[in-house]
Amino acid sequence: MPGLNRNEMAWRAAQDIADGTVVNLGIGIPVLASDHLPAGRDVFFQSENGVIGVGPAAALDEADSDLVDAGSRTVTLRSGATIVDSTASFAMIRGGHIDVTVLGAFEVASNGDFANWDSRIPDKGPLVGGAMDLAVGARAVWAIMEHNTRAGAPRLLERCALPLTAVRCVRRVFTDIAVVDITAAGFVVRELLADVSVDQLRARTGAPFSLAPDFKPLLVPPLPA
Amino acid sequence: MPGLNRNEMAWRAAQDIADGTVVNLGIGIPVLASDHLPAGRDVFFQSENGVIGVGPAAALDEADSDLVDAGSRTVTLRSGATIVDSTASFAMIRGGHIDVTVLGAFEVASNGDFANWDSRIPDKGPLVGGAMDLAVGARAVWAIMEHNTRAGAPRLLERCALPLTAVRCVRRVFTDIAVVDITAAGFVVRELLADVSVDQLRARTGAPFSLAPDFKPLLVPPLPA
Amino acid sequence: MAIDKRVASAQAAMEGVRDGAVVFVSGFGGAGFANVLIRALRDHGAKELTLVVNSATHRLSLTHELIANGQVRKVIASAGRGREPGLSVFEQLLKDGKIEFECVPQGTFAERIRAGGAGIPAFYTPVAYGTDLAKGKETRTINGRDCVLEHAISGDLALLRADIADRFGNLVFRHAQVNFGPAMATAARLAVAEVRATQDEPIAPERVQLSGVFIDRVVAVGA
Amino acid sequence: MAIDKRVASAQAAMEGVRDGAVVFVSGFGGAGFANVLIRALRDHGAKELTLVVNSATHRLSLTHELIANGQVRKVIASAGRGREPGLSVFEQLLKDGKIEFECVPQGTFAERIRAGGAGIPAFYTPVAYGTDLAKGKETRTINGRDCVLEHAISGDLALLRADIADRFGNLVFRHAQVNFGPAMATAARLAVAEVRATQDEPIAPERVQLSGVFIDRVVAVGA
Repeated sequence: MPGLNRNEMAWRAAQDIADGTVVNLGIGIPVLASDHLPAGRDVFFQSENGVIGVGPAAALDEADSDLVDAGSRTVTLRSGATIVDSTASFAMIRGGHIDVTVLGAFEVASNGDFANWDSRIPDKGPLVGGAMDLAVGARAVWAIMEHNTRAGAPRLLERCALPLTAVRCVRRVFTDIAVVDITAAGFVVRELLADVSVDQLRARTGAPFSLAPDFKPLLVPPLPA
Repeated sequence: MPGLNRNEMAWRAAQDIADGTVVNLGIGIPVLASDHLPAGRDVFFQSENGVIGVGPAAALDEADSDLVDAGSRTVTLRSGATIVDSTASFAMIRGGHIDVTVLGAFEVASNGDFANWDSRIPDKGPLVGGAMDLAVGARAVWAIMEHNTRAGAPRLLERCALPLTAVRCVRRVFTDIAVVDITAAGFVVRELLADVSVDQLRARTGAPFSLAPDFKPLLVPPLPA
Repeated sequence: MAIDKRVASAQAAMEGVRDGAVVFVSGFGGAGFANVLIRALRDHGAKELTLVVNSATHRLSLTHELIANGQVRKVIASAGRGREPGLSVFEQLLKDGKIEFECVPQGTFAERIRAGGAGIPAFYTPVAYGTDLAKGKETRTINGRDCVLEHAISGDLALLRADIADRFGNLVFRHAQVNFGPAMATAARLAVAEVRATQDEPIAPERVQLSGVFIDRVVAVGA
Repeated sequence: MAIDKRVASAQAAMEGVRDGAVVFVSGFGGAGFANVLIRALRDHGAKELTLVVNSATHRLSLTHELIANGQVRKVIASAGRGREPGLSVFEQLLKDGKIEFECVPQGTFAERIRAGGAGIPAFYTPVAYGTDLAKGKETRTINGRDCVLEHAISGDLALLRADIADRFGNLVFRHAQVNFGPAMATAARLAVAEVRATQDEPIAPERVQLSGVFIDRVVAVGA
């Protein structure tokens, strides 16, 4: 049963980004959200290496290795952009000046804990980057991840098994089959793909959940993967 | 017995400012030292409101109220100057990037404690400004003050009576009659006006002192007060 | 909707400011005082304010109008002394016990505000150790240096003066106008800048001194 | 004597660097890597270094040459993983227990370096609270937020890349080159910048991004 592809997940997250906000998009699927903002929403994308106002990726002939985002992509600047040093960039992040950060994740727990930095790949060195800072500093933290691992294990859990990135911070999760809020009462499913039943969802989720009062189908236009 | 006047005290302090250093001069007599640097010494004067490279005071017709130093004087910029915000300015100060600060003082103790911010003027409000930051942050702290109060009481003391600006930080004091170092062994007089005897100095000083091995007369060219 | 942080007047820029607000006022030595906004705050009339301002009573700042108007409960500053020979309004109120005053070393003042804007709840500094201004504060020796624990200052409103703003709220300051402005803007929930001029075109990225992310409202007030 | 911080070569810029030095290396994502200086440090040969660098093994940085050359005892970084499928030299040494590694969240990394240059011995931050990276660290709840105590990082040498330097050592960076450079320069006893070009004329005050007060040596290396 195929779920949403990467662009479709990013599209769904992008719909929830409010007009006039400052948003930080993590490496991987999250950064794709910038391509899918609804028309008319004027948003500043901040990248933790200090770019305030990341524009579209640079065309090949315009790529400038001095103008990169936190994912080392060569980018452009949007109108009104500026660039600050790393200290100032993380002061902005930690100080609550980022309205939303959208991050990739391995696991999210029903109390808002999440894990996205140490997947315990054998031998490979650790890499935390700015994830912990973003998770603690942004006013809202959203996660994007496949609902299940390749082996089929749930990623939405009562408690994370992998090393935590931050405690009690994730508010919303966009998976390939559902949109799930995290509330004081735990997971609340807001949207679910029409061809996935609630029972199927329960089988694929590692913690209890309730359905939102306005629970509805997860509708996303088909997009190229 | 008249001692050095304000410009003469500032001149003497200026002779000890090394070439290529970064120096912060306090309000009052210290700031006069910038007029008396020996020729050929290239010094950056930092002012704690963020001006790095204060030049001479602005001519009346060039005065710009947006270009002031920490004493609210309208100033010019020297070649190579820049201006930073107060946070960065005090990071520079606290972080040990100022080679020397020269500050006015009410009292200096033989252990390096000094008092220069609260003279207990009846009714007037307190004013600390950047004195505590400079005293703790600069690599060397020098004080300039009259050797005695108007009433004749000593200002060089075993222990300060007035509220402290900082503990154990003053290294050298320029008074109207002497140049005094502060060492682990207490006050060490390096220079003394020729017409002041060591006994007279002792009578006017509130703590024991020794004479430096290279003790010598305090020689200053006559300058207008 | 295209971001545009310009508002029509200083009065409009005060909308929503409430009694009891913690208000940052930038400016040092005659540079960067947001005097148009300060007067608008006086006219707005919010009371029981805590002012966070380098000098409680600088002669070139209109801060004293807020104090004289009875709107201020407490001042946090590095200077609380006027240059005039007698007592300033602030000093008279202080003497009469009618206003609170917290005296903070200027660098600690700046750093506490920065900390407020940077999400650092507290820090250790060697400044003020062993002095009256560290009385009652926790101390600790770190790597042989005696330090004082200082806490962040956050607030509700920041009043800044800058030279130019674009519609995104990006700011350029003239010379020493910058002083406490950037730190204060980051530490305040609502940051307002009065500027000589606003412009539609974005300020060039390398000329921006404070990102508009930190600024909520700008108002052009002329030179 | 007129201040002039320009030196003739990257080798000359390494004069006095000693074994055991704590070395900051700026750069992020391909922007601002001081690769000419890194190679000069390799040729200089100082050993037992502690590298303070955002990524231990970024593919566009020559940091790995210092590691491969056996000059590095310890790395403090937010990233210690290469993009290549196998193990980088650093990862192999780490696996073999032949190099020390301290993993620090990137913002805490930046703030600890800033603290080193700003005379703040330690600070509390909510970042990393409750995670493995806070293990063994003192914690405290401040205004309801759980925090970790973090200490400043100071060092002996900083290697920066910028665009232009004047003879005073004032720097202008291109775009995102700036990243960790300013903080690292302030935290190091000896700060060296490689730049595309140097100039006799001072950089205009409003264009300077890092004051030459923090820079000891600059060397022009071309684009």
